Amino acid sequence: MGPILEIENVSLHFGGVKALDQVSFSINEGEIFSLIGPNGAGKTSMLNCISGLYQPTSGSIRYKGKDITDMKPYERTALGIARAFQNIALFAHMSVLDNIKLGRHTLMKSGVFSGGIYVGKASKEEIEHREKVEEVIEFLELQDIRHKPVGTLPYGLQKRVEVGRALALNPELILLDEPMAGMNGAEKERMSQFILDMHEVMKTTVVLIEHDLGVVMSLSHHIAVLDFGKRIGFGTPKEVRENPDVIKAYIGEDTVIEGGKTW
Amino acid sequence: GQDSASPSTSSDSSGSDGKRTVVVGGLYDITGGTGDVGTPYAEGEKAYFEYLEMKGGVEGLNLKLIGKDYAYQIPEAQKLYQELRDKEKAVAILGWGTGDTEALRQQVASDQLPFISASYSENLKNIKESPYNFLTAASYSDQGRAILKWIVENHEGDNPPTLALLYNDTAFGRSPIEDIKAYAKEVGVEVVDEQVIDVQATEAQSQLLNMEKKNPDYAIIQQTWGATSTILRDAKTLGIDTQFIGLNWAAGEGIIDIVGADVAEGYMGILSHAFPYEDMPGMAEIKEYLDAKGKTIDDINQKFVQGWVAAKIMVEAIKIAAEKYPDGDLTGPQIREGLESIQNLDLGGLAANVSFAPDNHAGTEKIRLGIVKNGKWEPITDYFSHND
Amino acid sequence: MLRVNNLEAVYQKMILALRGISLHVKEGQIVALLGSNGAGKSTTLKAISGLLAAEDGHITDGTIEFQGEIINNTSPDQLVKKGIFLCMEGRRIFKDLTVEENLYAGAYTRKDRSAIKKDIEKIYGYFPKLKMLEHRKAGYLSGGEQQMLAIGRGLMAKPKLLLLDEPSLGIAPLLVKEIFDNIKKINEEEGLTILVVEQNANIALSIADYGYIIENGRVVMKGEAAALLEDKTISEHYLGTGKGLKKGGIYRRRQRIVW
Amino acid sequence: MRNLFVRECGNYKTSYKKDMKLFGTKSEIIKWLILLIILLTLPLYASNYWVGLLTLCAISAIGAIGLNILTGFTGQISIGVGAFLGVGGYTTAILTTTYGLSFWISLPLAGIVTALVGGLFGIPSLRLKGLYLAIATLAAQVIITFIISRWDRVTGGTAGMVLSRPVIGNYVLTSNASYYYLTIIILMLTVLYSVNLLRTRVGRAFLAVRDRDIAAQIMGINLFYYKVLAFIISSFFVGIAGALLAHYTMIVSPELYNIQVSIQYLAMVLIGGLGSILGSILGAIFITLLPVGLTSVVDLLTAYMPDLYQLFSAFKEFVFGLAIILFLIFEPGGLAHIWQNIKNYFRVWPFSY
Amino acid sequence: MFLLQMLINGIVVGSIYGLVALGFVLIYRASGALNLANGEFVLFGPYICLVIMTSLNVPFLAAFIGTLIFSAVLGLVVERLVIRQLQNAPTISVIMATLGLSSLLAGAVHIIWGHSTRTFPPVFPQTPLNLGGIIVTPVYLWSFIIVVILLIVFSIFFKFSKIGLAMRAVADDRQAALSMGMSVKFVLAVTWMIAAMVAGIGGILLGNINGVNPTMSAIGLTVLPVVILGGLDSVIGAIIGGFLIGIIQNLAGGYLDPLVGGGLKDVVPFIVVLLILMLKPHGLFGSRGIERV
Ligand SMILES: Nc1ncnc2c1ncn2[C@@H]1O[C@H](COP(=O)(O)OP(=O)(O)OP(=O)(O)O)[C@@H](O)[C@H]1O
Ligand SMILES: Nc1ncnc2c1ncn2[C@@H]1O[C@H](COP(=O)(O)OP(=O)(O)OP(=O)(O)O)[C@@H](O)[C@H]1O
Ligand SMILES: [Mg+2]
Ligand SMILES: [Mg+2]
Repeated sequence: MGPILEIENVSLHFGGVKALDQVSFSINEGEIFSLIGPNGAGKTSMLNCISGLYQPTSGSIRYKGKDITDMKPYERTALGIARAFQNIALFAHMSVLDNIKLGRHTLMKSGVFSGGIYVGKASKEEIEHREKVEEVIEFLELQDIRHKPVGTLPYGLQKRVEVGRALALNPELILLDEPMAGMNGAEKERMSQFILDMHEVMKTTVVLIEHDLGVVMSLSHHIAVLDFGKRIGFGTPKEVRENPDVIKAYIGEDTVIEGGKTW
Repeated sequence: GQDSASPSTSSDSSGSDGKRTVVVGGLYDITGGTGDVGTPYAEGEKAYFEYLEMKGGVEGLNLKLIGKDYAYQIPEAQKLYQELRDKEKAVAILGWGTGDTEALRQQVASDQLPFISASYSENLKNIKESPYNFLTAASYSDQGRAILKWIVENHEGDNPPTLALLYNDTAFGRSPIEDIKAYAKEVGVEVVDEQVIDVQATEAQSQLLNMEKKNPDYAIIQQTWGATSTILRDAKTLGIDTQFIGLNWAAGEGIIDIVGADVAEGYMGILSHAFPYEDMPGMAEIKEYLDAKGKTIDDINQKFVQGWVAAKIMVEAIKIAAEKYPDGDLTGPQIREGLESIQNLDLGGLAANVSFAPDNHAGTEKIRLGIVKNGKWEPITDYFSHND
Repeated sequence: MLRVNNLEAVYQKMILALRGISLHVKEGQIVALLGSNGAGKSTTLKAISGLLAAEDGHITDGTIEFQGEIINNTSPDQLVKKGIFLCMEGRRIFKDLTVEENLYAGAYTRKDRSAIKKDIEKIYGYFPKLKMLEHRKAGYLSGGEQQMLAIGRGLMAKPKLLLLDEPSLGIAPLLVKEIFDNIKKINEEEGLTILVVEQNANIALSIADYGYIIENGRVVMKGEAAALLEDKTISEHYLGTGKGLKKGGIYRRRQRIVW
Repeated sequence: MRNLFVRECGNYKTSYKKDMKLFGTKSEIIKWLILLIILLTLPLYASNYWVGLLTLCAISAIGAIGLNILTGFTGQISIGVGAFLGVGGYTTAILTTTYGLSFWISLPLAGIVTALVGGLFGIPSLRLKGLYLAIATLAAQVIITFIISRWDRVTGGTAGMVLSRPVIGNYVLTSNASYYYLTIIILMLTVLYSVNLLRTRVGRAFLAVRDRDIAAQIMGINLFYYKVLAFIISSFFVGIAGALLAHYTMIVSPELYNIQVSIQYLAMVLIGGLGSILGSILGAIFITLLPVGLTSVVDLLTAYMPDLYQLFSAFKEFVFGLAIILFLIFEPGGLAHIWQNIKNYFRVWPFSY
Repeated sequence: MFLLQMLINGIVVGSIYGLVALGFVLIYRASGALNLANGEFVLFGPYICLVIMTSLNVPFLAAFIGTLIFSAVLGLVVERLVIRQLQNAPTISVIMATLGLSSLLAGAVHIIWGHSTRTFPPVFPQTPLNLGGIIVTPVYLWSFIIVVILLIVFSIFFKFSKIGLAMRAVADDRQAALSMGMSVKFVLAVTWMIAAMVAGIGGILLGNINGVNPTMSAIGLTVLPVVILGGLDSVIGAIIGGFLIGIIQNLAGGYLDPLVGGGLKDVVPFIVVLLILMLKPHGLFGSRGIERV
């Protein structure tokens, strides 16, 4: 399968800070792709460029062959790019159900008139999409908490709801920024399974940022490594693991990499 | 539902003493933007009703004034008006400002409640549009015309007199402007400048500097005390020698208090009503009332007199109506008839005598002009009008 | 030094988050607090540092004793003065303040103003990245950089008891190791007592003297750190062997039909 | 989100359709029917005065719902409602008086014109947020009233314009009762519309924009569109309220629409409960009737101590402020929350502890 | 000359705006809220000053200091009884509470001092100063001097004091500030005290210009354009914003009013502010809200 996303010479500067410096890589359709690197390397910034929150200083981003560099964030969402954030960005006062329903915003149609009148079109649509939302809820095993306001949930569950919200979009490309931060081994395994399911069952392309190398190595097909905004490594897990630059900057000489046990 | 348009009072409003109850509603500004003058005015109105009661009341009537503070918030005035009309069963209203009087004009017409307010807007003279509004003093336009007449008669110098108009951007402020300009043209006074100065202004230098460029001989001020004081003080600061003349709300004791005798010296103004310290026959009643209350004329001011006079005129009308219609409850239209039959009511010099007629709701066109001398207002004319 | 007895806490008068937790932290120790999501770890730390009220939470039963004194109802600022400092979950750095100002904020209750400057340099020594970002507004830092700042801020306070809530969150592996090494060093050199909440049980237990595991607001297991590390149920649950799930280097997909 | 009609209890729903119904249970339907009957028969037993007051409450409620859509649901504070009421009022005044249009046509037009003006002043929301936006709406207030008072030829300037009551066939809605019916029906339509809107796609987007605009963008929500849309919908209702008010009081003048009015409306939604339709209604009633209640107290006191009238009037202002503060301190969730608590209390009543 | 006079007028008038705006900025910095009762705080100052002057028969300066003390107490009481109770409430509730407060304080002023205008005995020299053809009233000159002094004092204060840092931290994240050992109560109390004092000073100056009367509190709303022009959280912004609005008003009054028939003085600031905000959404000196994901 060909590339779904092509990053070409993307740079991003904030004043004097070069958060990204001439970064290029491409992501194949249907794969699990990981982005790793030390803190402040520019991983989140890269996701922000892909989802349109930041405008690259130079370079271009192509999605399915189409240049999306200048598109607005919501336009990219409509193309099927979804995202879960590093710092949880849920709507704290809304229920889990409503949060996930929001993910379906672009797929729904009701507007000012039909929504206000409700009977007829809008209600049919609400019910239809409610079914889809329930599927996501079931997939991520969130049944018990569907009516709870997300603000009161523990950190780990909130992370899961966020993934759910992104999934509800029926995305072709899903960007996950440290979805397993703050989880223990068992929980990480569960999240890994969800990601695998996304990949295998839903055929979604997954871009993953994660510091747990065990998880990264066992999940990903390809990995890009950033440091100080520059791409210092790229390839399969094996290639990356053996790349001396990567070892020096990120992995460390004597690190044992094993599922959930990275130290 | 009931017919809200009927202002008639409920059937058994006459008390056990066989007297007919007549409720007059009052709308006051006590805590609002014009509270400084609204409070003594309201006191004057209430005082007159108390005075009446002291003197044994009106034969066969149980007269009551029920007044409420609307804080110069017009929506609030509308609410209170409904309350007066529906709950208190008022058959006539003593109102206050221009904004609320205008806002209620249509309503009082359809409710048929006679309405006397402290606003002397020329609009209210129009019987067709405002069939239930009455003016107890010369309208702002007539005040302006009278000033113009005085200017024409007293102007010294070779060139024709020039005039500026200073007002604020409210219904009150703008009310007389067009009329004054029209009349000025008629009598040959040139209006060389107009300046809008906000009611709350604490400085008006740009406006006064602009005015100074035109160097008018006179400037008419249609403002309340605050902005008037600002104008006088800044004019003094800038050394402007135009003769300022205020309409009735821009005159009064407050100005002198605020800017000080020094700055106020020489300022002229319309005296629509008498000052308590003036020796007028009409003051006797007020003094009697104050004595009974253990107060003196130092406790009241011109606005008190103004309120007193408004109440007195309303009561006069009620008396006439009560005589003419001895049976049943008094209604708004009957009181209107009463008002319309008032002829040359002598107010003992507290204000110009008033007369109304079915085709004339402007009680008078007469005013006096006064000037500040040694920290005190002194009349320089007797009651006169531009028609004299 | 710190003794928590049978602590119960509720949020919004109805959500019972702690159901009788008891802990004991001895002077000079590092104690690890483990447990899955929603177990009540953060709530325990918030209760100790008096910050529950800010989230509409209350202690309903039990006591917290610090150096022999009951501190249940002491206000947070008093507690900091007494020497208890919490590095809150989720970084909570001051976005609009610069990195340096954030560090100064950490030293807010300290009296020895002259030593502060020196200590800031020391923090920069631990986290060279922060030195580079000294005058940047903290809100613009990356997730991991913010986490470093949060820890640095905690050290600036020079507390007697430092409470750390998931210090490794979002930190790159090399640095995690460094941070924990540093924590151990500070503990040993300066005798700082530390109560640390971690998801990365391995690393937490490796530096800790003692560990507690809580679930559903209760302590379900406790013991010497070394012993816990060896415990089988623990490694299955909290360390995540990953072994049973692996299949050819890739996690086995759950066997269930979806969509 | 506090929702007017959704009752969160443990009853088991068999389908999503049922789960999403406005009036779930039979007893709920009966309850709402009773309320409806009470509202519709009110003029039969309430005094004329009260019918008048309730009309004002209903008009304010329409405006407050409008403002709540903007402020409560979308998180954009507006201090310009007063002026938008004015736009509605003046539009209908001009259309009916100058152009002789029927009230029934001019009413929706007033809403539409206000919506457009509101949308225009919503454009700064592209860049402004929070209090900066709030003060920008204050600018709308100042600019609009300035234009109204200066556009003499069309608006009659500071003197204002006179309107008449609406007519159905040959029947003029002069009486308080007839006008009450008009406003209460429009209020009901407003409530129904907004409750529905807010529980569907657009409403969720509004909430998302309010809570976290960046995340909302990533959910595919066009921030600018929804922010301006909120201004438009909100202003539409405010415009309708303005038009209703204008025909009720039969006059429009610039002084009627000052900043105090804006602030009062803000008070309504805050006291009532941000983001609650029911709250908007309760808030409108509270802010409209509190001064009335206080006036009665003042009247009562004055009857005994007539000389202290001035003092009592000032006291009214004092107590008004105090009431608001006490409210916020003891019930930050607003009236809607109190209502919820009362309901909860009675639902489990025999068994409550 | 005309232009110069307008400019100078703008600056001196603007200095009072700046002073009142400063009150807003202080509260905003510590709590992120707009203090809608600021106008009433302004109102209390001159009344108290007058009471002290007339009842105790002390010179102006003593009364001035007495007023500052009273204002501080007022600020403290307000913080204690109202703001502190809302510690965990959303900002908008705090704003609403200040609105209630404004009504309450206005009511109190009406109850205590009635409605009539009171005037100060001449404190500042009455004769206008003539600075080479430009005429300035001494009161305004004084307010200009005071504003400049306050500007310097506050800049130093925020730069170097711990409280200054704590204030910003508290506004940023209250819970985190608590965890630093900052007493939110103390910080808020100090802020409200200072804000009330600043407002009191502004009020006394205003009172010396045109007497005191309850309508004076309107200045609270009048200066809102100033506050956002400068930036809600910027001390220097408040003051420069004050000057700018003063100048804009006077220039509009001087040059545009004659063209449109007047009345622009109060509208133009809003139009200008609206335009500037479109370019600088956080005012000229306000700090940009940071939003990272
Ligand atoms: N809006 C911004 N303004 C200024 N600097 C920024 C901004 N966004 C990011 N940066 C800087 O860019 C660099 C890269 O940040 P980014 O968030 O992409 O890192 P990251 O790789 O995601 O790190 P982490 O693993 O810690 O989350 C950091 O040094 C950060 O301070
Ligand atoms: N502010 C709050 N309001 C209501 N409930 C809360 C609040 N904070 C936490 N809770 C609840 O209290 C329980 C314990 O939460 P706590 O945050 O202490 O868990 P934790 O062990 O720290 O989890 P994690 O590892 O995800 O951080 C959870 O069930 C959570 O839903
Ligand atoms: Mg990141
Ligand atoms: Mg936690």
